[in-house]
Amino acid sequence: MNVIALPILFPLVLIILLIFIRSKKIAGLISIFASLVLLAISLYLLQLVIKQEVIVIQMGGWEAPYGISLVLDYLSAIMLVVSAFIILTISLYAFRFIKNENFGSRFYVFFFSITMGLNGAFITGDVFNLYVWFEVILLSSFVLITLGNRKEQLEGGIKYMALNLIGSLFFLAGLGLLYGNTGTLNMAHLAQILQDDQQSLLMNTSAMLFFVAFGIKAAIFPLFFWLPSSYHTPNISVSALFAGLLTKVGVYALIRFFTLFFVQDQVFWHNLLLILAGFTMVIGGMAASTHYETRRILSYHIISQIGYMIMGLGIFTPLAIAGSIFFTVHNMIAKTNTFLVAGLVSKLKGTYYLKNIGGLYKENPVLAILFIIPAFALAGIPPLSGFFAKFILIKAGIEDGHYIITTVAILTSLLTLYSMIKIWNEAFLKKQPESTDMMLQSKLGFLDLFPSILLGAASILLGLFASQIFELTLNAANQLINPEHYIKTVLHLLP
Amino acid sequence: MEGLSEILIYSSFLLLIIALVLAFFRLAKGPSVHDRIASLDLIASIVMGFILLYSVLIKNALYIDIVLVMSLISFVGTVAISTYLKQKP
Amino acid sequence: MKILSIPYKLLTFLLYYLFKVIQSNIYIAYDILTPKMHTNPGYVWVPIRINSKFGLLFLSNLISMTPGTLSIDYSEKKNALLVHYLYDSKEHIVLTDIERIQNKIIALFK
Amino acid sequence: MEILLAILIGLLYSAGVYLLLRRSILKFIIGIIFMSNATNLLVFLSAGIIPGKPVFIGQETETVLQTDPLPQALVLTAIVIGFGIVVFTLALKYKFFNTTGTDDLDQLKKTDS
Amino acid sequence: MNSIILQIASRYLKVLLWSFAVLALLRGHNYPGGGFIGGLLASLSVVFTSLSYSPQKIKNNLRIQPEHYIAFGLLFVLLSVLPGLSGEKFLMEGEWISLYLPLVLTIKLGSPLLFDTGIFFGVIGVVTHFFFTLSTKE
Amino acid sequence: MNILLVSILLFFGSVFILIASIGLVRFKDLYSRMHATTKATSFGILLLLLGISIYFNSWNVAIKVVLIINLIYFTAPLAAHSIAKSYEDKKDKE
Repeated sequence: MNVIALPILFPLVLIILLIFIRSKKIAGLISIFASLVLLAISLYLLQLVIKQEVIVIQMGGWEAPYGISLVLDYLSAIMLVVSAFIILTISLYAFRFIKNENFGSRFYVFFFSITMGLNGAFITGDVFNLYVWFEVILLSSFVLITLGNRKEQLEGGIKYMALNLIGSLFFLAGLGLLYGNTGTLNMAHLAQILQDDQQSLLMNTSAMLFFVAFGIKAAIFPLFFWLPSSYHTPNISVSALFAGLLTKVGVYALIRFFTLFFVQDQVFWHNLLLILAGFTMVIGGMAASTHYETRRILSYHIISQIGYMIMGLGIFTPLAIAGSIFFTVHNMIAKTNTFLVAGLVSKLKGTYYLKNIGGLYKENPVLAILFIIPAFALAGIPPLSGFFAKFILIKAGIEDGHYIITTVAILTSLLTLYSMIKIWNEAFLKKQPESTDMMLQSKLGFLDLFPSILLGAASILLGLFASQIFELTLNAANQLINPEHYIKTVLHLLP
Repeated sequence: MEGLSEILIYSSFLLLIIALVLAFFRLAKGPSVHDRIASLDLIASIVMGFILLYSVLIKNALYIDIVLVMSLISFVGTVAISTYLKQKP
Repeated sequence: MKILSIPYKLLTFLLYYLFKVIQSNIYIAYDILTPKMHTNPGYVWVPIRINSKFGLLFLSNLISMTPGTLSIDYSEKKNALLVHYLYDSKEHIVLTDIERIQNKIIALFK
Repeated sequence: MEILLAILIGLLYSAGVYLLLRRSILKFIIGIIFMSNATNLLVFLSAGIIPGKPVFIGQETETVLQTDPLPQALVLTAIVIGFGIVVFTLALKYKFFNTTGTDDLDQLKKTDS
Repeated sequence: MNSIILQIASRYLKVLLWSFAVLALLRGHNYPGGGFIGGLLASLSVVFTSLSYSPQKIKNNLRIQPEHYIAFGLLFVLLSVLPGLSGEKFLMEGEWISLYLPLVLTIKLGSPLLFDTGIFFGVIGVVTHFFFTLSTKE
Repeated sequence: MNILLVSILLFFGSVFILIASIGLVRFKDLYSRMHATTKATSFGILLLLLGISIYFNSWNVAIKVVLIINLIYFTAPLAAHSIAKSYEDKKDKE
């Protein structure tokens, strides 16, 4: 059973190994190989979960409410697999493109420490342990965002630091109140206690503190300002990593907390979540359509897409939660892909400003196709993954009678389509502006395009095998909505 | 006999509190930064005295280790701050 | 015989140190607690005859702990310690006092 | 004792928030330190305080009513993490000051808009 | 600070601080102390030495780089986890060997001590790394 | 009798720390203040530690007490020296 700790232990081994390796090339090769192994481990774990539903180990042999427990259920396993896949593609991408930077093999060390933090956050079953993993992610992302020491990076790093530190303080305060009220921090035990507990004011305070903390991490509507002003500063591989994985951890924690144990005051919380989801979608989409820098447009898009995931949580039917998980999976893949393609475009043209780019369709049609797959997936064009994700969410919204948010979601997808078409028009169809004709790198090899091809193939496959994936996410959603089995397995109450 | 010693111990707490107030006075007033460092050093010693007296009061020798570490840390801190002051013009 | 003499020397030295410490404390307590100030501070360079580095450290610490003197700086060029004194005594009294301590330390490290 | 500590926590939070609203980055970091100390105290207080014996497993085995030791362990971890984060932010601020020569949060406009 | 007296003192204080650090590490399981405090004390010795000479000089003459200290620390943490992985045991369950030193103190060696040692080295690495980045120029 | 001796030692230790504090406030210049703080404080702590070691009356405590006394008498003059030296250098620069 101890095998479920491997997603944490394996990156730890890699960190130790990579500290001693100076050569970028060797470090890159090791990281590619290691992320393949990580993907294999995650797939094996998903297989195990499909067989056994919930797997638990107790750290140090202490029984559940007292010790830290690591729990693997459907949601965790799905997130593990997707994040391992994204880590594989980014390490492929970084192997090609990080060699010109001045920061040596340091990138890979923190890359794997962020991986360790993510995997730890996905499989832990203890609130304080989740806090620790969040801080691991936070510290390594600080280092990654300022790696290279350029001026804008330091500035973006300070902005990123400021709000995220306050977020983790909120997390810690909420945790203190939660412990003071219930006397336990094990998630399953908390769920058991809070199920039959009457609604008290302090409980809502604690839930609100957690909501603000995770909201900052996930960049929900009033708390998202750190994201667009910091995500476009670092190296594009780091940006892609953050865009694909970091905000989703916040979403994961929100889903976990608000389905497992903050379920008493459903009317208030679900209305709040729906309203904020609507605002997040609309404002992110509108801000994205006003900008002309690719990374900035994509950063605002992240915010806009977070709204959909929160919307699924707000509707709170099995179908909606399944849609939310599906959307998260699709979004992680497509979002990373758009960032990677933007990086490739800037490799060709030397800039991210759309006004200075043009004529890429004629120069490099393969790149154009690679861009159009995730862009249409994000906008929700039928055969691709985004369509099914949005379709499930909208269907769940209509079934449950939330017409306003459904309308907003549909309108926002038009906004997304508009800004994607804007990028397409400006970068690919328009003629190259005369003034800024600087060709840095005229050709992209197959290896440069390979990570995007992988991700694009994944988007298409998600669309083609949508029914199987949907079944998986529906299982996860059912497990989340009816957590009795989870609670009993963790607390050893099963016969 | 017991009463007298108890009075003595409690009054030594009082003395230390007065000493703390005086040291804070110098910390606030101190014309130069070096005066402030000296008073901080003294405050560390006063706190060490508090810990020792408290360990007598609750009859537990566990707190002596804290004094051991604290004397070291206050020393290195003093040296660090004075070094820093020397670097800055 | 030599081995036996070291602990003896160390013991006498420690007693001397303790005596100096108590003496200096009484001086300073008297000075602080009486309303009238007797202080009239000044500086003096004290030449050093000790070769060993540990002896130098010892001497500087001891000077700081004896009544009315505080070692401030060591200059390699002059091979001398800058000593600050508190009382209105003649400089040569401070010098002879420190000279006595130096002799003791030299005897200890022989 | 609990009330005293609660008042202290409130004071620390208000001082921290005040410092967060200043323009200097260094003051911002000091504000973060204040708030993280207040939060640590809050977690520490969440188990209540039972004065008397410190929570150490010693030779004496009689069961006395002790304060719940778990929040203290949590606070210990949180302090360590906070220490690392504060050190990192200070290093970041130092580097930022070296490259730009400014300590003013209002000057940080390059990455916005 | 170019004080020769402090430089002489740092040589003796180094020995003292390292021995205290190891002592704090060893007694840390049941008494106040442990890896974090021991690591802080040990890094204090590096800090004090480099303050009394000059940080730049000490940084150039370091035998083990701070990052390698961190790596060693993580390695020890990993080693403390491994005994649980092998058999039927739970992850990170303590394995104990009692060791009676001829002195008064008896030391119980176990995998939690290994974990503590990992924290010890990690803290040394982190503190010295940040100290040198803050006190030296590139 | 024992406890009385202990409390007297503790009392006088605090008195010496208080004296150091008064000296810090009363003296006119930095060096004089340093005289007060180094000597009186370390002596005060010495008396407190002596009281503690008599009170607990065990080897374990006595060893620690001897260690702390040595440490304080080793470090207090050095701390004073470092403050005084940095002050001196600063004065020279001006």
